[in-house]
Amino acid sequence: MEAVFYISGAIAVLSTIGVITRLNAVHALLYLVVSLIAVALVFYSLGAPFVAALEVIIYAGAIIVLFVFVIMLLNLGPQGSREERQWLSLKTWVGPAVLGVILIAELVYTFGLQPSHPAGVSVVEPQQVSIALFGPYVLGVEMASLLLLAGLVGAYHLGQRDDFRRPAQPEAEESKTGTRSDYLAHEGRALSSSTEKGAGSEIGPARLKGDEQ
Amino acid sequence: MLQLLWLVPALPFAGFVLLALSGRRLPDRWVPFIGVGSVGLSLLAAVLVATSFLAAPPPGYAYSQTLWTWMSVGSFTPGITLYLDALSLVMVVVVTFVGFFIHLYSAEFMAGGEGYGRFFAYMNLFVGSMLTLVLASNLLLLYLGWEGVGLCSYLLIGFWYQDSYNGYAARKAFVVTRVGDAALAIGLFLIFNSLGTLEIQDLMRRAAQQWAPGSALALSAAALLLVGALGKSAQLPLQTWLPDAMAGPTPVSALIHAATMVTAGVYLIARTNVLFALAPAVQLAVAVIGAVTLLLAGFSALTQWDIKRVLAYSTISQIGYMFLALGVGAWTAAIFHFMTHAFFKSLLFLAAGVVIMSLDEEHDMFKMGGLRRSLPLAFWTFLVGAASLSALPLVTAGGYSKESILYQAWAGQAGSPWLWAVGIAGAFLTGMYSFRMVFLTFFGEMKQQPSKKPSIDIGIPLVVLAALSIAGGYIDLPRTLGNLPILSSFLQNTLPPTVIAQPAIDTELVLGVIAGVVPLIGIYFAYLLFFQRRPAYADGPTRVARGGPLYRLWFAGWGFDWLYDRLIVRPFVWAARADKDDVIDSVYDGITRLNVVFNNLLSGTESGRVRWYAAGIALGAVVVIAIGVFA
Amino acid sequence: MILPWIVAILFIGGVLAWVAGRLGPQWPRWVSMIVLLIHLALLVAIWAQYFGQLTLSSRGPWLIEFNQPWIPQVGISFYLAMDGLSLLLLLLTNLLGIMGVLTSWNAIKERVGFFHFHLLWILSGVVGVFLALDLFLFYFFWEMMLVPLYFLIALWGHENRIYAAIKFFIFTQASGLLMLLGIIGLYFIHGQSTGVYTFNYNQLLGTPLPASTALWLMLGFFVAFAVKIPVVPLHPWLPDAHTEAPTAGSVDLAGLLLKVGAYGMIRFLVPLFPQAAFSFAPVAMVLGIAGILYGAALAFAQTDLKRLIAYTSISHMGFVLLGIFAWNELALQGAVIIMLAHGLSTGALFILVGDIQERIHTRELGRMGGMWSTMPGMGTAGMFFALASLGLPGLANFVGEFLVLLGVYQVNVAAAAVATIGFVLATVYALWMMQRVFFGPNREGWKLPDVNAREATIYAVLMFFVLVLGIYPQPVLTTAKHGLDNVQRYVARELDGAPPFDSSAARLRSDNDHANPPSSDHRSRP
Amino acid sequence: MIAAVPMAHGLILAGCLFAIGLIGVLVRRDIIFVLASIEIMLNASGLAFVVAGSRWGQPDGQIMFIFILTMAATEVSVGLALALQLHGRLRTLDIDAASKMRG
Repeated sequence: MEAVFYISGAIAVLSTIGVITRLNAVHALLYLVVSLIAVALVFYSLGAPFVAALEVIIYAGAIIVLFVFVIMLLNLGPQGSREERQWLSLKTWVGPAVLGVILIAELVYTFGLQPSHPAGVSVVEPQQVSIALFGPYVLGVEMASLLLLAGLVGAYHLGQRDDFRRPAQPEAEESKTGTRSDYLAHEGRALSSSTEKGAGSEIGPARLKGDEQ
Repeated sequence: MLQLLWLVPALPFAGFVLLALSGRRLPDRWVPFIGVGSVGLSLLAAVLVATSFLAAPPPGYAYSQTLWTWMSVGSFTPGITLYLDALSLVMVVVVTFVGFFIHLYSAEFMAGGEGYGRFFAYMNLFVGSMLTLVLASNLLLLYLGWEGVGLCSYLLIGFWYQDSYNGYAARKAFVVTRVGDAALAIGLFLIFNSLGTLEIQDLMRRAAQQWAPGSALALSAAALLLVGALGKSAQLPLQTWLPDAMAGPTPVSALIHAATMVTAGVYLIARTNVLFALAPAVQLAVAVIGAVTLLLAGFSALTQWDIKRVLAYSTISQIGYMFLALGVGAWTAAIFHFMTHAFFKSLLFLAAGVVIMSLDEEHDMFKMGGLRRSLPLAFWTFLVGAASLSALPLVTAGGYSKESILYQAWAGQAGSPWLWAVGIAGAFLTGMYSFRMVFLTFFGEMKQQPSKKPSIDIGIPLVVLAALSIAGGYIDLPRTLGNLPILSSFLQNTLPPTVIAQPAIDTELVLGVIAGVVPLIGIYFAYLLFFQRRPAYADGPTRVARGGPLYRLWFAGWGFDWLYDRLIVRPFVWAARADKDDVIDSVYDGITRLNVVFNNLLSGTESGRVRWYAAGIALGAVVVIAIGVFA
Repeated sequence: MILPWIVAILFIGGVLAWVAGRLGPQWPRWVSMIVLLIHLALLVAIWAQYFGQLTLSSRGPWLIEFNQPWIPQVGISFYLAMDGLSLLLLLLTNLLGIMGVLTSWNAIKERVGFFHFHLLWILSGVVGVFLALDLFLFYFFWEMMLVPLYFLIALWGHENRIYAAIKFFIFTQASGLLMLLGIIGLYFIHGQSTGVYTFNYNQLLGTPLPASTALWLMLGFFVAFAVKIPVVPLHPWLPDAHTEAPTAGSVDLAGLLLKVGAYGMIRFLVPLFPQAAFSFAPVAMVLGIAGILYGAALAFAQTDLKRLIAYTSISHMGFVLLGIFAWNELALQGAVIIMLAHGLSTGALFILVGDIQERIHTRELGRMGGMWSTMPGMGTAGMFFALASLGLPGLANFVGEFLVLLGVYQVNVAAAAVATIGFVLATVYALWMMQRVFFGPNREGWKLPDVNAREATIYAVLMFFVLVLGIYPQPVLTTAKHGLDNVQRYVARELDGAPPFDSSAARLRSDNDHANPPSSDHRSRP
Repeated sequence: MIAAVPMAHGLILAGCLFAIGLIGVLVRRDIIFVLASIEIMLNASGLAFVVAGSRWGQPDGQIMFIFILTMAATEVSVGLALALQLHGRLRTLDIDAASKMRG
């Protein structure tokens, strides 16, 4: 059983490295799925079958699919990865990599301090998990449901794609198809006009704000 | 009648209050009635009190009247108490007498000018303060009078306030005297701290018991009182303000800067004579300062072209004689000289005032001349005054008082031939500059035609003071000339008698003769230099410009003004102006600017990029773990 | 029961004035005037009633007490008490309050109600500070008087009022927090050592404190009071606050807020930490002298008239600091007299500057000069108060300064000698001010209306009080003696081993033990 | 099927995955990759919980994993919705483009 743990662990590490190094988003996601399945195997090897199943079903199944769905929605096409290439020069890797290595070294050092106790000795049956889940943690479950509801509403609202589904519609001042700089300029104009308006409307005692240097 | 004592200072104060409150509403016609009247009534009250005092002298030859307790805090309970004894009686009578005549004179002299009421208000306040000073029974009340007269001298010097030079002269006078007053105040603290009281009579008794002669306390107390006296009586080194004080109207110079205020220092030393007797070193210092001052002032007087500045330096010189007398322990002689000086010096000032008024405010003697016939009254009274100033023997009052000082400077127990020699040199100089003044203004050809003639109001004071300048000396004839020491015997009830080392009649005679002859030599020199050889210069300033360096040094009052300006005034003004915006304030501004700099630095880290923040968090995590694990 | 009313009247008066502001500009002025007059009547009634009791040696420490538990769990009580010292300062508060209202009668035109609301709340805060004997209540009033003054300066001030208001607020607030630390520190130490957790002044008095903590707590208090006095290094807020405040504001600022610092030192700082205060005394005296000389030198250098007068009050209050830390009867009485005299004379000078500014709309000394010819009335008033501020004998300031220096001389000769130089410097700046404003040629050709009836009454009243305090200060001295005696008794009790130079306090304690008959040497009063 | 793997190894594995996810977040500028890396980090922390739970043989670790799972799910949904908005407004997926909120 330890072999399963170590092999799937190694696979998980390699595939996650693959995820962050791929230029193409879909390739990265596929690597991610491999990594999640490897982690599920690790769970299984540690005697947590229920969680392993969950990992595969929800994590790999639902979340990654969601990713793919969004990528499809954005239909970036090849020009996406071309952008990636000029962003990912070797130079950008150095800083975070050093940080990551230091972090790993620290964790390894800390975990190596105490005499480590064997894990995964006993299998935790899904039944035990579900009893605990709806026993002392019932409040947690309710909270999780609330969280999901919030996520649902949030995603639904933010997902409204009304403004860019109708590109041809001439908005009064909103220049939809302008480049990023137009947008900033437009934003800038809106922002400054509001401050003049703000100063104009003498709400507080005129002398307090009026000639404050 | 002694109960009327409180009226003497109260009347002038009442006059001041009346004039101050009425302000401009009172027509000018009525102002002199209040102004002169109040001092006149005060004189009347003083005479009444004096006669009843002399007729039936109260026990202990002193009368004390308490009006109310000024303040009582623990053991410090000074009261507003008036103390009348022989010394203060003489002072009161002289002050009120001379004050009255000067007020009479200025009623006409100042008429028509702007601020007529204000002038008399200040003059009355001055007389009131001077009388408080003289009648004070404790040093704190004396200090009140002391500062009061200083204030009035400031107000009156700066009377014509439109000209900012007058303001400068007034400020200079008040600040320099204030330096002396600060020293006097410290003296008061010392005396109260060690003797427990400020009542003059009590503190003198306790000082005699508790302080050993020459002890540190006695020396420092006497020294502080001396510095106070120097400030007020314009002696070295605090004499620079008096010549500039001539910027005030002439009656002011006559009353304040000749007769009364400047002698306040003499009165203080005479009043607290026990303290000075307990500190022989300081008493010697008084004599030496007096001697040096009379010499320096004599030389300076020789070179002035402004008639009033000559008289100012001459006042400094004559007070130098009084200090010399006090220094050698000739207390009564000093007071006698104060009295005669009050008469002839105020006479000289008033006569000079007439000359100035009639020549349309002309002060420069070199521009005057030949006024003998056109201003006869002024000429004769001026001549009498000058004679008395230069101490002509036998005839003038000044002669008797100065002769007694010179004799006691030689023969006195604390006196020495050196002091006498300086005194004689001073007498020579006095003779010279006083008659230089007479010859320049009244003799030679007339350069300006006098426009106004003095009226009766001005005439009376001149004549009365002239009479007193002559007759004033007869009340204290020395042994060699009639032996009639009325004044000194009267004063001996308060002031200790002068100790004569070896009283020998012949030395007194010889000294008397020398003291009589020397001024005549001085006058002869003046005759040679200023009568026969008419000065070629059109006006004073060119005479000074052409004079030698010594001449210019003397003209500038031996350079004290220049020295103080460089030493104290300029550094202080520069330092204050440099620090105008308060360097400590800039420290706090610095802190706020530092704040803004940090703000800019930190706001730079807010780059708005998510990955920058994530990197920050990661770095933080790494550091925390490192600390947690390794530290 | 009267004490809470004394605080509440002004409090409610403020609200009334604000409400009255709706009706018209005249109303708030009359409302605040009436409220202040009632307040004055109350105080005078108290003084008359208790004056006889002041001199009795068997008098209790407080004239009137009012103690009501407020938050018992924490030991905070609404504890007000009045003794001679606070009675005098209350009278000064009231008088300057009335002067403030009178002087801004038609100077303040817009939002008059709101102005008087702030004015009266400042006064009620100050009155509260002078009466509060519960440290928490003291701090409450301390903060309460701060905020309205900030708004007074910020809303009705002159050119760069915002800067001045904020600077004033930060200085006072920061130092106030230090005092709060001191209070809380004392509270807990007292609680631990005696088990009783209370802010009551009487109980906190005897707290045994280790020397170092006592010093730190005392420094907390000292900084707060030093900022208010102001002591030299902490003074920069004063000139700005004064120059920018409206006349009534600067009259109250100069007259009252500066006194709160000095009162705090006399009432709280030295009695609560006697040992620490005396070990700190030499430093405080040096700061006092520095204040006197530095304030005077800077006053001379200013070109803005109001700023000049602001620096003079730094110089005057240097004497007060000197007097407090000399801590013998003479110096303390002198400090109290200077507090009153400074309130009156400097308050009057500020009113004068306000009136001049109303006429010529500037405070620049360069543009003034020769104003005596057009305004002799104003000139005489200016001369009178300039002479008072330079310490002319016969006027109030001299009595105070002389007593302080007399007291300080007994403790430290050098300090008294150097401080006396302050007399000379005071003369320099006072006469310099007179020369630049009233004397000299009338270069700008000012043709100005002289003092009108309202201004004349203000000056006349203030002149009367300065003169009476200068010539016959005895009633004030006896009242102050009542307050100072019990403060000195507290300190003496704690310093049984009285340090050498505090002889007078120890001697005082021995006086009061055997009840001395009313001292016989009181001369017969006319 | 007792694996008897020492807990430390499990935790080290979780640590490595976490660090790699962190590097991903810091390096990649495309919002999709950032979200993916965040998913990796969440998964790694879940792993750590499960390892701990299995070490004590208690179900708590797994319950925590379930909670992490739900949180990750909602987070992704909201994250991706934001990505869509970002793409709509700024016509790009570069996360640095949205740096309007700066000092």
